[in-house]
Amino acid sequence: MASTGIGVRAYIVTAAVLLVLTGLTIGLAFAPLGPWNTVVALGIAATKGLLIALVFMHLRSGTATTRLTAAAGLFWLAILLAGTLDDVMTRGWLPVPGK
Amino acid sequence: MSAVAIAPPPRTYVANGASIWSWLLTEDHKRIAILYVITITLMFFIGGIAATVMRVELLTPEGDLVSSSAYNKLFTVHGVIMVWFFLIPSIPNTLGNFLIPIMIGARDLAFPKLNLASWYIYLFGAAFTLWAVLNGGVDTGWTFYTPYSTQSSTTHVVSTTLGIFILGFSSILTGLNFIVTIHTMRAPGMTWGRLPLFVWSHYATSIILVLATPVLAITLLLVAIERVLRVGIFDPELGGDPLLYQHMFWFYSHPAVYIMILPGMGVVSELIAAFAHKRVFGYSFVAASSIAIAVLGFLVWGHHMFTAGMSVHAALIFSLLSYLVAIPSAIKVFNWTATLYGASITFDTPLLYALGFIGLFVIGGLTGLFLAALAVDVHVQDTYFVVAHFHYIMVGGMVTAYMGGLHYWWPKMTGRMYPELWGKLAALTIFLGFNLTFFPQYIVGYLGMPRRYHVYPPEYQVLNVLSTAGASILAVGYLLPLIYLLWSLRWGKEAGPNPWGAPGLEWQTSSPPPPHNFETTPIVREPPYMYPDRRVVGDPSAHRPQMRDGSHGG
Amino acid sequence: MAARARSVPAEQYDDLEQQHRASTFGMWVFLVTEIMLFGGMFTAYASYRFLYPEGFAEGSRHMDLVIGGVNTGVLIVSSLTVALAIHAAQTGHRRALLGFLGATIVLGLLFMNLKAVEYWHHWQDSLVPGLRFSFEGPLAHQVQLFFLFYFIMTGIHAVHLTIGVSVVAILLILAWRGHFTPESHAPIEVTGLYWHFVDIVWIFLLPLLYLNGLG
Amino acid sequence: MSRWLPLMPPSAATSADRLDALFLFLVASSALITLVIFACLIVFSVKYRRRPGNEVARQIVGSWKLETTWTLIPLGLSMIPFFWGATLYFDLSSPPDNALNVRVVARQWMWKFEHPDGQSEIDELHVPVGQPVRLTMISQDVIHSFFVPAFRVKMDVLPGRYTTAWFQATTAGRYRLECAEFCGLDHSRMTGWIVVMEPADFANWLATQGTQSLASQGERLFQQLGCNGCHRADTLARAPRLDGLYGQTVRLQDGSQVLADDTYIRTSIINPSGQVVDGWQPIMPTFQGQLSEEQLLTLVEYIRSIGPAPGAPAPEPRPSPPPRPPIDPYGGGTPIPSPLTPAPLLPAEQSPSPAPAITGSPTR
Repeated sequence: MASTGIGVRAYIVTAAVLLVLTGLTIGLAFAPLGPWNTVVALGIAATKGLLIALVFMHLRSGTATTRLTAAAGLFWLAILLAGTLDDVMTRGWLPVPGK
Repeated sequence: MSAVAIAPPPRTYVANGASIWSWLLTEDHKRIAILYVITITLMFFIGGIAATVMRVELLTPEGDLVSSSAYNKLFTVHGVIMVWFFLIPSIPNTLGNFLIPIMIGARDLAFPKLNLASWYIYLFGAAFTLWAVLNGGVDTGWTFYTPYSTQSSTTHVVSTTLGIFILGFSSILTGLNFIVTIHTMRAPGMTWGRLPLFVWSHYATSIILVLATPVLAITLLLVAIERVLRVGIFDPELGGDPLLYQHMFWFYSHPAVYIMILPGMGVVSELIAAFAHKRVFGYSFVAASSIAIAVLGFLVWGHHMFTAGMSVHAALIFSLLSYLVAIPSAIKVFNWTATLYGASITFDTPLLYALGFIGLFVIGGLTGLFLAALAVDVHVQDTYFVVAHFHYIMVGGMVTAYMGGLHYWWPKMTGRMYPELWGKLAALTIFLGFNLTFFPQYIVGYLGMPRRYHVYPPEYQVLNVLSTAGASILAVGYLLPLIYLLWSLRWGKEAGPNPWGAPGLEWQTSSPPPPHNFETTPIVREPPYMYPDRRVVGDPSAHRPQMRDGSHGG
Repeated sequence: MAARARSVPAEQYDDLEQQHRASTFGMWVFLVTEIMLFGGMFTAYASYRFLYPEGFAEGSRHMDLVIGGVNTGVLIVSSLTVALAIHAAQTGHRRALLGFLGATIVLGLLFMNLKAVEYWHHWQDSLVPGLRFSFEGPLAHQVQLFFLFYFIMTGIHAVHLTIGVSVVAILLILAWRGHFTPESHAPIEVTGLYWHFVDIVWIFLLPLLYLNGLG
Repeated sequence: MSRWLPLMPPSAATSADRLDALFLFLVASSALITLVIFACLIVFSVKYRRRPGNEVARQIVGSWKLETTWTLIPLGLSMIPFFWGATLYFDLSSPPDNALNVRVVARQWMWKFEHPDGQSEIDELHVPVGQPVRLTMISQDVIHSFFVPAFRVKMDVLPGRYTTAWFQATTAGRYRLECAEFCGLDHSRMTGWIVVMEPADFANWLATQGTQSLASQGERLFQQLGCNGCHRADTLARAPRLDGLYGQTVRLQDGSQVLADDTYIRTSIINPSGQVVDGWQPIMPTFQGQLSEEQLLTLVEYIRSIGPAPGAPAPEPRPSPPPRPPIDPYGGGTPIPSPLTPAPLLPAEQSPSPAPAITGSPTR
C-alpha cells in the first residue's frame, strides 16, 4: 500500500483551517460587498474544497490519473454551467422578445 | 482446429454450470454479456412492434388504424425502449462486456459483482417502464418535454421516468467498470498504444456514460418531483423555465447519441481490419478521434434548441461547435476507407455490414451538418428530416454495426459458425430495406411533415407508403438473423478458436473461451492488427510491416 | 471473534496492489458521476438565481444560519475523524481505528439530527413547497423555487450522508472483527473518499443556500 | 412527378428562396462528398479483393500528411454553411421595423391570431403579399411550434414568455400551418392555413372583419382593473407612468437596465416585483392567473400604442421621479381590485394620449 505521506498533524491543521474559513465566510456574508459577496463566498468554498481534496483525499500525493479524473469532473461541470447560462444570461440581447 | 485437437477439450464458460442459477448469479462477464444479448433482443422486438404499428398507421393520411392517444403512446414506447433499453446498452453491454476483458488480456472486469448488479438494475428499470407501458402507456415522447410532461399529460410519466432513472445507474456502473478495467487490468505489454480500437471506442463511450447519465438522472428526478408534488420547477406558471429542462435533457441526450454510435465505430474498425487483413490506417488518429468525439460531443447540445426560444448568442455558439464535432467522425470514415487501399479483402458477412455502416453513416452524418446550419435547422427541426437523420445514425449506424459485430464474434461467443449464405442475404435485405424506409423521410421532412404526426396532409402520402414498404423489408431483414443464429447454436459448424485468422487476443483463446478467458495470462509484444505483410511474404515468421509510410508510427 | 484478515486478492486481480488501485480509482470515477449529479442541480439553481435574485436572497434570509454553521463544523470534524481512521488503519492501530470510525458515525448522526430540526422549523414556518407552503407577497413564486432547490439539494445530500453513515457502520463492525490490516484496508480508504466528497458538497451548499442576501 | 411525388415544398416567402439556396448548396456538396467516398469504397473493394496474386495485404501504418489534410480541409469547408446559416438565422430573428404586428396565442389544439386592429381569427391567418408580418407568440398551456413549410419559418411558442417570428409572403395562396412541437393528444390536428392575399384583397378582407382595435380593448381593460389609479401623471401617482414607455430603457432598483419590450411589460404585469423600477416601491399586486394571455396581449398592445411615436429619438434612460410613493395601498398580498373598484381617478378622456408631443418626452 503506497504511503500517502500525510501525517496526523497535517490532518489536524487542515481541519482547523477549514473551521476558521467557515467562520470567515459566515462573517463576510454580512459585509455589504454587493455582488462580491457571492464571489467571496464561492471563493472560500472552493479553497475549502481544494484543501479537503488535496489533504484528506490525498490528491496531493495522488497519481496523474486520479488528478485528471477529478479535473475532468470539474471541467464537465463547467461545460454544463457555461452552456446553460450562456443561453439564460444572453436572452434579450436582441430587441425582439424571445431572441 | 488443430490446436483444439491437441489440447484436451477446454472447459468453456458455457459449460461452467448448467443450472439457471449458475446463469442468474454469475459474475463471469461473458455470461452477463449473454444475459444482456437475450434481454436487449427482447427489448428490440418490443420497440420494433411499436414501430411496425406506427408505420402501418402512416400508410394513410387519416388516423384510421389506431387512435391519436394510442399513436402518441406508440412513438413514446418506441423511443424510450429503443433509446434506453436497446441502443444505449446494445454494443457496450453485450459485445463490450464480452470482449473488453479478453481483448486486454484480463480474467474479468475490475468489478464483476457490479457488472451483474448493473444487469439487475437494468431489469428493474425495464420493469418499471414496461409496467407503465402495459398499464396504459405514456404519451410524452421520449424527450419528456416540460411543461407537457409535468402539467398536461395524464399518462404514466412518473413510473416511466423512474424506470429510466434506475436504468441510468446501470449505465453509470457499466461505464465505471469499463474505465477502471481498461486503466488497471491490462495484461503485461498491453500499452495504451496497443489497445484494439474497439477498446478505445468503448473507453470513450464510458467517459460519456459516466459524465452525462447523472445529469439525466437528476433532470428526470426533478420532473418526477414537479409532477408528484405539483410544484413548479420547470413550469412557467410558477416561475420555472421550460428551456432549462431542455438544456439539462440534451446535455445528456446529445452525448447519448455518441454513446449510441461510438461502440459501433469501434466494431467497424475491427471488422475492416479483419476482412481487409490489414492494419487500420492511422490507428492513433482513429483512437484519438473517439476521445475527441466524447469531449466535443458535450459542447453541442444546444443545436436541438435552435427554434426553442434560446438566445441568438447561444444559438450561434452551439452551431459553430456543432461543426467541430463532425470532424473526428469524418476522420474515422476517411481512415476506414484508406484502410481498404492496398488490402486483401474477403467479403464475409461482417464486412458487408461494416461497408453498409460506412455508407449509411456518411449519409446520416452529412445530413447532421444540415441540422447544424442554423437557418436550415429552423425549417427541418422537428420534422421527419430529423427522424431520418438520427435513424441513419442509430439504426443504419449502430444497429448495423451491432449485427456486423454479432456475426463476427458469434463463433467466439458460441463456438459455432452462422450460415454464411443466409448471413449475406440478411445483410443485403437490411441495407435495402433500411434505405427504402428512411430515405423518403428526408424528403417528406423537407416538405414539412412534422414528426409525431398521427394524421398528416395527403400530399405526403406517397413518400410515407414508400417508407412503410421499406419497413416491411427491414422487418424481414431483422427476423432472418434471429432465426439462423438460433439455428446455428445447434446445427452450425464448429468454429474453432480463430475462424477469421485474426491476430486479436480474443482469437488466441478457445471458442467459446474458458471461464477465466485464458489458460495463462497473455503477454503482449506487438501493436494490434499485425496481419502478414505482402512485402515480407515467404518469410512466415516475420509479420511486422517493414516500411513505414510517413513519419507516423503505430 | 477470530481475526479474519483478507490478504488474498479477488480472483480477477493479479495482486492486492492491483485490487487497491482499481477500487480507489473506481471510487474517484464514481465521485465524478456524483459531481455531475449535484452539478445538474447547481446548474438549475444558478439559472434561477440569475433570473430571480431577489426571491433567492429573500429565501436565503429564512435559513437558520446557526444550524447551518454548526453543521458545517460538524462535517469538517467528521472529515478529520475519517482521515484519522484511515491513518489508523494504515498504521495498524485497531483501537484508534474503531474509535475514529465510531466518532464519524456520531458526528454524521449529529449532522442529520440538526438537519431534521431545521427541516422541522421550515415545516412550522410553512416553507415546504408542495406539502406545506404559504408565503405572502409578490416574491412567493421565487421563494418557492428557492425552497424547492433547498430541499432537493440538501435532501439528496442527506441521502448521501445516510448511505455514508451506514457504510461506516458496516466498516466499524468489520474492523471490530479484525477484517482490516495495514496491507488490506481499501474499503476504508474508498469510503473515506466518498465521505470527504459529501463534505465538499455541503461546503458549497452553505454559501449558496445560507449566506445569500445577508450583506 | 411534382404533384404525385413532390420533392420540395412550395416557396412563398422571401425567407424560403434564401433558405433553399443554402439547402441546395448543402445537398450538392454532401452528394459530392458521398460520391467520392462511395467511389473509393467501391474501387478499393473491387481492386483489392482477395484473389490469386493478392493473397496478402500491403501493410500501411498511416500518414500524417493525409490525416492533417482531411482534418483541416473539412474544418475549413464547414465554416461556409456555418456563416451562411448563421446570417440567415440572424435575419430570421430580426423582424423589420415596418412589420405588421400580429399576436398569436396557441393552446391545445388551436391557433388564435389577432390583427393590430382587433380582427381575430382561429386556425387561419390572412396576410398581404409583400408586407413583412411579425408574430408575437405565446402559449396558454404547453410548448407549441409555429411552422409554415412554405415560408421555411418555424418558432416554438412557449408558455410564460413571448417569442417572435416574422416572414414576408411573396405569392398569394393558401399555405399549411402546422404545430411542430409535440403538444399532446391532437398535436397532429393542430394545423391551419396561412392565407396570403394581394394587398387590395387583404384590405377588403380586413374591412369586412371590422372590430375594436386591440389597443382600445387594452385601454378599457386598463381602466377596469384600476391600473390608472397608480400609473398616472399627477402627484398622486404611486407607480411609474406608462405613456412613452414602450421601447425605452428602464433603470431598475438593482441598478440594471432593461428594455421595455413586450416581454418586460407582460412580466411586469404578472410578476411586478421581479423588475421594480428604480425609485418606486414594489406595491403592485401580481395579476398572475387573473388575466388570460389574450387580455395580457391587449394590455401590452395598449401600452405599445401609447409609446413614443415611431422614429422618435431614443432618449436617455427614464429617470426616477423624486416624490416617493407615500403609502402601500394593498399592504402586500391583498387581492387585486376587482373590475368594479370604484372610479379610476383619471377620467378616460384624460388618459395619456398617444400624441408624442405631450407624453413622449421622458425628461418631464
